[in-house]
Amino acid sequence: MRNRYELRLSGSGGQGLILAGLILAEAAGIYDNRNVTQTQSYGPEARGGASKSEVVISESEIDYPKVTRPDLLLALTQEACDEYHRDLREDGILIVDSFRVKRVPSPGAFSIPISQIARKEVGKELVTNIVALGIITELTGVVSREAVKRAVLDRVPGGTEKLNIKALEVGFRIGRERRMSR
Amino acid sequence: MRNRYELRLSGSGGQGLILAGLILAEAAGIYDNRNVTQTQSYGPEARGGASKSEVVISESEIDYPKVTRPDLLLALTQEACDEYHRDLREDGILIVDSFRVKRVPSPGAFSIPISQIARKEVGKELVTNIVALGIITELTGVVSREAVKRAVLDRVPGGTEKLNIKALEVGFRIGRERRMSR
Amino acid sequence: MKNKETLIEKMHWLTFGPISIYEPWCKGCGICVEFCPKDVLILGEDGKLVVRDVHSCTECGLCEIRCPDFAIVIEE
Amino acid sequence: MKNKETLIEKMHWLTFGPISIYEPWCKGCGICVEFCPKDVLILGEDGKLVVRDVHSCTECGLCEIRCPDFAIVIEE
Amino acid sequence: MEKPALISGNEAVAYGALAAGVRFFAGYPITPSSEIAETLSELLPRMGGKFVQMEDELASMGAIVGASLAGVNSMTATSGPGFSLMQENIGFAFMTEVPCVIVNVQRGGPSTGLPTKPSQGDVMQTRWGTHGGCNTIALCPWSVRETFDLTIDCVNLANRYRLPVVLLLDEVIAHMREKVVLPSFGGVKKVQRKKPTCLPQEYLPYEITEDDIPPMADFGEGYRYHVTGLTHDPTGFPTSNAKEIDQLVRRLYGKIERYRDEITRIEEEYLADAQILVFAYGSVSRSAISAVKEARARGIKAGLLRPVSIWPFPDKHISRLADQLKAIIVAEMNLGQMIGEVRRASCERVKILGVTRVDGELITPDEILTAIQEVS
Amino acid sequence: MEKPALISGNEAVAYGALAAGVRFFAGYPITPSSEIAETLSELLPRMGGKFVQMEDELASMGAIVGASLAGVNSMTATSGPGFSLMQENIGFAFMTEVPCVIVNVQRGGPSTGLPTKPSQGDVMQTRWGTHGGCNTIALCPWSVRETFDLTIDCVNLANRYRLPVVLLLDEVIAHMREKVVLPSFGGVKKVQRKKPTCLPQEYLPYEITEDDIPPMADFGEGYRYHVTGLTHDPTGFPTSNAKEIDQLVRRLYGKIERYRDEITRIEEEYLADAQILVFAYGSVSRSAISAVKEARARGIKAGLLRPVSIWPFPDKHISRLADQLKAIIVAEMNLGQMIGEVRRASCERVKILGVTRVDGELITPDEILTAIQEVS
Amino acid sequence: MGRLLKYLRLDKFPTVWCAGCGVGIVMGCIIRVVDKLKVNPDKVVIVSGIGCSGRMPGYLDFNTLHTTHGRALVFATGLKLAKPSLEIIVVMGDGDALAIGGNHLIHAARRNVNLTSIIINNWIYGMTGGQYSPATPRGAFATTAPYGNLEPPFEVPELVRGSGASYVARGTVYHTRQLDRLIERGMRKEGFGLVEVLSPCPVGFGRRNQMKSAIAMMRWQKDRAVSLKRASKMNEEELKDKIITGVLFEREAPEYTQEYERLMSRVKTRKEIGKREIQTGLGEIHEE
Amino acid sequence: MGRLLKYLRLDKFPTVWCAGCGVGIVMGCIIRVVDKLKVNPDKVVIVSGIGCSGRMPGYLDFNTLHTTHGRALVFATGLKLAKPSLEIIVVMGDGDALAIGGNHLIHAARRNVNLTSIIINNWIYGMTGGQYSPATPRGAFATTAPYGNLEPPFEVPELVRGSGASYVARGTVYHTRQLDRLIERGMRKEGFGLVEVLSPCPVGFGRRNQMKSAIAMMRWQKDRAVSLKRASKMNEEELKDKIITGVLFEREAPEYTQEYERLMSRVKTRKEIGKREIQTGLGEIHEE
Ligand SMILES: Cc1ncc(C[n+]2csc(CCOP(=O)(O)OP(=O)(O)O)c2C)c(N)n1
Ligand SMILES: Cc1ncc(C[n+]2csc(CCOP(=O)(O)OP(=O)(O)O)c2C)c(N)n1
Ligand code: SF4
Ligand code: SF4
Ligand code: SF4
Ligand code: SF4
Ligand code: SF4
Ligand code: SF4
Ligand SMILES: [Mg+2]
Ligand SMILES: [Mg+2]
Repeated sequence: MRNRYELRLSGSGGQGLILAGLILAEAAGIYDNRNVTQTQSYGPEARGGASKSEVVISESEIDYPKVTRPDLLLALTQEACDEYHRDLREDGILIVDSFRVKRVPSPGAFSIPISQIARKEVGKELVTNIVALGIITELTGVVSREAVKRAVLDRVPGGTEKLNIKALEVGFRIGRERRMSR
Repeated sequence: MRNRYELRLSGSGGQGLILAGLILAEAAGIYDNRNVTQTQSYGPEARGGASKSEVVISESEIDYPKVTRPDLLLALTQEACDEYHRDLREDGILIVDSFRVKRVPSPGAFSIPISQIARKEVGKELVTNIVALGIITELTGVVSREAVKRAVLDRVPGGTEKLNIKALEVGFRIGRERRMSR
Repeated sequence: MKNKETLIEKMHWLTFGPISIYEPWCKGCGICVEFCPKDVLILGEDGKLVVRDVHSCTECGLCEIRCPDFAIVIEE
Repeated sequence: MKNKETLIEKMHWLTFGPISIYEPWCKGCGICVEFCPKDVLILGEDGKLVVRDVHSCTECGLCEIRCPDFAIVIEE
Repeated sequence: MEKPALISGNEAVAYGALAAGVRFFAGYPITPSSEIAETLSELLPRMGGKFVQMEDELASMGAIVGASLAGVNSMTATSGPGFSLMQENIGFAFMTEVPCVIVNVQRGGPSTGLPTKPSQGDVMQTRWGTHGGCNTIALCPWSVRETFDLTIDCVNLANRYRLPVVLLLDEVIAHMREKVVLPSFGGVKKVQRKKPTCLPQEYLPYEITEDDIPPMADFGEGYRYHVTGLTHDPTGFPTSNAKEIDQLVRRLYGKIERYRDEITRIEEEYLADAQILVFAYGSVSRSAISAVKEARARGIKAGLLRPVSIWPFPDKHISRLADQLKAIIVAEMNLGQMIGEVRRASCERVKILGVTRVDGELITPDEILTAIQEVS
Repeated sequence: MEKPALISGNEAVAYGALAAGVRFFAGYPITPSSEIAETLSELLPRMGGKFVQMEDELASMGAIVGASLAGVNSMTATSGPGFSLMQENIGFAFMTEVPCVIVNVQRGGPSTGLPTKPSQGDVMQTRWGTHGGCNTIALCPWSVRETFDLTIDCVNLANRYRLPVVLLLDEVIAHMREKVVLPSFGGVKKVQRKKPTCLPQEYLPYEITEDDIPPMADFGEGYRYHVTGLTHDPTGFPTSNAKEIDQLVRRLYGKIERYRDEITRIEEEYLADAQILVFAYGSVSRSAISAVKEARARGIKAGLLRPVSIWPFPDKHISRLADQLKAIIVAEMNLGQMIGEVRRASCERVKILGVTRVDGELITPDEILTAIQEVS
Repeated sequence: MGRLLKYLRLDKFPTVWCAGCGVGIVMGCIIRVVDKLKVNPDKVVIVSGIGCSGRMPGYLDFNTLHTTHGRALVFATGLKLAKPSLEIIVVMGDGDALAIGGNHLIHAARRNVNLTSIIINNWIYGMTGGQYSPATPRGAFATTAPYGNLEPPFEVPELVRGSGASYVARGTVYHTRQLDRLIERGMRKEGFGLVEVLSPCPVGFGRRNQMKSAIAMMRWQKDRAVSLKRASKMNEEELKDKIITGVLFEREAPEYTQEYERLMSRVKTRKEIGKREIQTGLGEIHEE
Repeated sequence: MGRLLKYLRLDKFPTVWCAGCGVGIVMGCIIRVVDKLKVNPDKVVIVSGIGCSGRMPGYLDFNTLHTTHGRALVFATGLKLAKPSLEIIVVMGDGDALAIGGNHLIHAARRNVNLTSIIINNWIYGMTGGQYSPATPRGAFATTAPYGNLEPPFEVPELVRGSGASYVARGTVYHTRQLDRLIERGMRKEGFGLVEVLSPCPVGFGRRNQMKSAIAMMRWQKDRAVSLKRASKMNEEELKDKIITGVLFEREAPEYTQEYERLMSRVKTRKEIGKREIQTGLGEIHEE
């Protein structure tokens, strides 16, 4: 892995991307003990609209905290995919929710029906973000599974731990499968 | 008369000094057709406290509009007299209301019981300012009696014209007497 | 705004009897479904409004006026 | 404020029976005069309060509490 | 008309406003500006205009923007504390390009300060008082007659550039009475707003035009459009597109820079051969000219530069003069505001000396003269 | 403690406030500052402190001044529009010398602008936003950890100098999460207010002291005194005596000038041999340092100067550096605010180039690098 | 398709509002009333402050003005005085109208300018993420009331009535037809009229307060709202926890712009010319 | 001489107020009540805004705070919350409290912080020279109402009651003893109490409105004021043009600072430690 690793999770408000970014950052920063910054950008005032959450993970101090050339882009909506895919590094990983993103810009992308998987295999579309986290963990290897798990437990609302761990594990599995099949 | 003539009318708020200054300025400026500025200074916000009204009359354009070395000082209260008499030019004229100003700083001052005259001879202490105007007109000669009269008529509240003209004429008379007696 | 008529024409309203729906605006809140006195409406797979039983519809118009997103029109 | 007692001592209150007046504070508004039920008070030449007829005073205290300028005290 | 009258600066503002076609005034009383409202409360209804006293200064500022959107020339007047309260809505007027005039009669500060005494403590606030980075036009008269003229100018500038414009008085000018001869109101030059000529459905309220000033329709005349304080695109609707935002903000800010020369009003006295320049504005320039004349009488080559348009700041003039001068004296009734601008513009190429006063008294000619002598 | 945590700048403000002993917060929600209030609404009551949501920002500012007079360290937080509304009462706190801290999380402007995006458009407003001519201390962090530290500094500076102090964030810093290790709150250095030692009847709340900072009694502890926003004498009562006014206003303003060196916090990186200086503050300095490192990697001698205390402005530092540099690049998310200050301080002795951005996006390292290359 | 679509700025749809947000329902009421009253859209102005509700003007094809937070009524006052022919509807959130804008609300009510105001009361600051507002019930949770709100809410109709308003009504988005009527009557009223609308914010309020969806919140409205007429027949016990809707207060009072017009004709024809004009030559001011 | 003089800052006398101004009479009431209730002067705070009435604190030997125009109540709220042991009296003019400060008035009333507020209602902006205020009667003359005021005034008790206040009273300076009692009861009340005092401004209001002197204005008060008790026995005809005084409204309601104290003890002893603290080590925040 390169010294500086940039991840951008994009979609629309309400898809839990800020939380996902935060968990990722916490996993990398607190549990994997790396340097990390997490930033975000969303629509009008505190709600609605297009949304992205960005995490920079690094072995050394992080100066510029934003993501310009992501190593990983997650796009949960077509709009987000269209807007951001161009920023992706040549060797970067693109993951799209194939249920919502129909026009996939690059053949190398991982097209995964994440939200459907969340609904069908976990039981709640709400946990799409956590499923995605699991997939990202496996496909990038930028954080450890253990760290992500602990960060999920820290951050999700009390009472939903089980559901979320399940979602995460489904994500791990899917991610692993896709990684293997490359 | 010198090119620039400075008058300061001082006392406390409510004694009508601003109006007096304004009439003087209007007399000199509009009816005697000179250059003139009138400024003032009073207490907190728009009411109460110590108060002064200043008029500069000049044949040429007036730059600095305030009075620094008055040619004439009218003091209707002891406080005003104490504060301002030092600014008076050596050859300046000091007029005090002897009913209120007991400690007169210079022997050459005109000590005149103006407010008492207003009350007794005109019938209203309220017109002290106009009586004073009459006196000033006579003692300084800096405006014409006619001009002052017209300005008084312009500026006093409707219905009080007669009273004020009477006050003015009492002032003219007193002023003339005092001038003569020098 | 230019050419409102053109814009309206371009919208693809789905019409079922008196009920017309404009899916792109439906956010799937379910208000129309919940408060339809005749249980005419349901939410579909994709979380959007679907007309289940147009024949029960009394054209009361409640779904139209309660839809926050102008996604239903009941023909008068 | 320093030495309030000294300040109070320095004030020259004029006392007439139960009525004490502090002239420097009186602004001559005439409120006390007007509303004294017994016509005890008048305004003097200089526009300040004067006790006209102390004997009629019932010590009702109305003048004291209505004086906006704290220029009257009625001894209790 | 053409008859001389003795009026105060505040009255001159009211007459100037009427002459310029102001037909809406909303205000909240505050010393030393209240006579403007008082005069207009009497005269506006007689001229078919509206006067309203609002519940506070925030409301006054909002109301004039509302009225202006209806196509009526609008004005408010206040002093420091009220000016502070108006800042948010001034920014709104700037962002939405709604012409209006704010008169600020400066009194002693900080805070409630010295309500009846003059100062020039709000000069920098006029430029920088609202959040988010706006730009400003502000004019600053030195006489009653000029107050009348500049009030008209303010209304015209506001209409010309679609901006809130500030008329910056100080207590001395506001309350001073001078003899003036006012022109016939009918003959006063009035700049009308640029109106749309297109069809309503083609109207872009924030169009990118060649002159950077979009045409402005009145509410109610058929051009139905949207006005928002959010960053917006040429159609007037909110945008978060970085390019459109950049374009908008730079245009708004840049309008004033672009027309800087057209806006700038400078008055120079005895400058041709001057070695010592007195830089002064508002009432202080009265003391300054007096000092300059006295200095000349004593053989010192002094001159006066008076920035009538105090914002935009006349950088170029100062910069040009810096090389030919021995010293600049900046006299102002604050602890050094415009002196910073003069410093920047002249860039240490010339000695600069400040004469300041913050005790509620007008700086005297003597104080300035002393400074002139010191540097001469 | 000493355990790492992932927190945002806004959370860091809340923790810093608690660590510094802030026990009163009054605020009104506004993006992007609301998390400060949210965090404190949860934690303050648990630490014996008070949180209150007021009806607006004017009220919030007034309430913290009231609470501070009772002897409690007080704070409010807002963003541009609310900051504009606080200006009058900030001036009051300045005039009456009541310590308090105002956090302004800058968002895109002008006006309502771009609520969820960063800008640095309020820098000049922080200095000049209130009427009447005040002076200001403002600190500006570039990281979450520094946000925690500077919040404590702000509280301490406010208490030390009896002033309202501004903590100036931008949306990036406020919402960015970083890993930090916070110190134990008990060990944090706290500056106490100077308290009177005299008898109540001898207490002068605005005494002219050797250090220019009058001792401050709390309301309710026996020192009955008067507080007013009018010009006042050492006893605290209104005065219109020119000399007393002059003394007061110059002392208030001068306090900051006098202690300038004590207040000023500057951070320099790679400056020793630098030929090109990047001047940047807040989040932009993160881009700047990145660009500087890249430039160094390319053999260009670049360095960074970061004014941690953005007001008072580090004139002296800039002026000193100007002679040894080839160029200064001022990078800021506005259309040129601190560049004016840099210009004044460096006075054309060095080439100055601005990198500005107002579209709601953080300036990138590349943009700054390009500028560095341009002038190198 | 949909006669009322013509009042919408179709190209701006779908709206920014969350699924089930009540603001859109109120918007529907407004266009139905404008349509029913046959007001010329060119004369209609919608003014709002800032908030989720404040976004409404952007979707309506009238003259629309999205002002600063809390100040909608003052901009509207200026507009109306300057051009009384405009038909002005002011849309505000509860924070907008009651917190930061409370002063303008009571003054607009007192001054009695002919404006129709609508407070979309969702009991929360929706736009900024769910902080409590002056309308949040005591004990309810919000991002700044993690332990339950300590402050009692305003009783909005009481407040506005106490300020001197000439028309005060309350409705809910659930009772949509009634709401149409309340707004219509407000618009017909010559003077300041206020309609308080209870409106669900499932995201900012519901979530934290055991009402997860807009449906739950509208069911709450259905259960709790009682019209004034029905309420008058209920006893105190029955009225407990109920919310009374309908026209709660109405009276006749001089309308400000009309009074002003009267003043103008009175003073314009005044014979005597004031002192001011003699001195300044302003006698000629009518010349233009 | 004069037991009550000790409450005054004697060296500041005579006051700035005009002859016959009612503000001084109200000041007398305040010190009598403080004296009667035996409040420790060191604990008393007088807070005012700006105006003639706003000058009162300068004359009273307590902790005194002369704030910005209209904002007295917010400073007072901060003070009270920060130090609930203070006894706070807030003195405001009608412009101060009702115009620029109207929002703070209704919110203080709603929030129900234990403050005693007094509005010295002289129907005018006295300090700035006699412009009309939101309390000026319709038709009255003022410097900004040269043709008579077009706006209806607030009915102050209605407004404050409608905002949720727990104590609302009205008195006049003429009825001085009653005023003492009304203020006393306000101070005894646990919660937000408001006393509106009708007070003559002969200079700013009287002069322009056929009441040349304070005496005339107080005579007006004598003739017009009717106590609530007496009023309840009068018919409508008799009540025409009358002004009702006394305690107009009172109710029991939770007081804010007490509620807050309760909250603090509730959350301090909470067993579970929030997520926030786990993450940040804030579990230790109590250490200091
Ligand atoms: C002066 C100012 N303060 C604060 C804000 C932030 N702000 C925007 S909307 C809002 C409140 C929204 O609540 P409400 O008015 O109830 O509208 P809703 O979103 O619930 O419809 C606030 C506090 C602002 N924009 N301006
Ligand atoms: C923000 C602000 N606006 C306006 C003023 C000017 N001002 C001072 S006192 C006052 C009104 C005084 O009226 P009121 O509150 O009724 O008090 P009174 O003088 O009648 O006792 C005004 C408008 C100010 N000081 N600050
Ligand atoms: S019109 Fe009435 S019956 Fe028909 S679908 Fe809508 S709500 Fe149901
Ligand atoms: S009410 Fe409207 S938005 Fe909601 S589900 Fe029905 S059609 Fe869709
Ligand atoms: S105490 Fe009563 S009777 Fe005696 S003077 Fe005073 S008012 Fe008159
Ligand atoms: S009431 Fe007081 S101030 Fe008025 S006349 Fe009587 S003693 Fe003098
Ligand atoms: S946050 Fe609440 S008020 Fe705002 S759009 Fe969502 S549901 Fe509506
Ligand atoms: S102007 Fe009126 S309120 Fe002010 S002191 Fe004079 S009488 Fe009192
Ligand atoms: Mg709301
Ligand atoms: Mg008043």
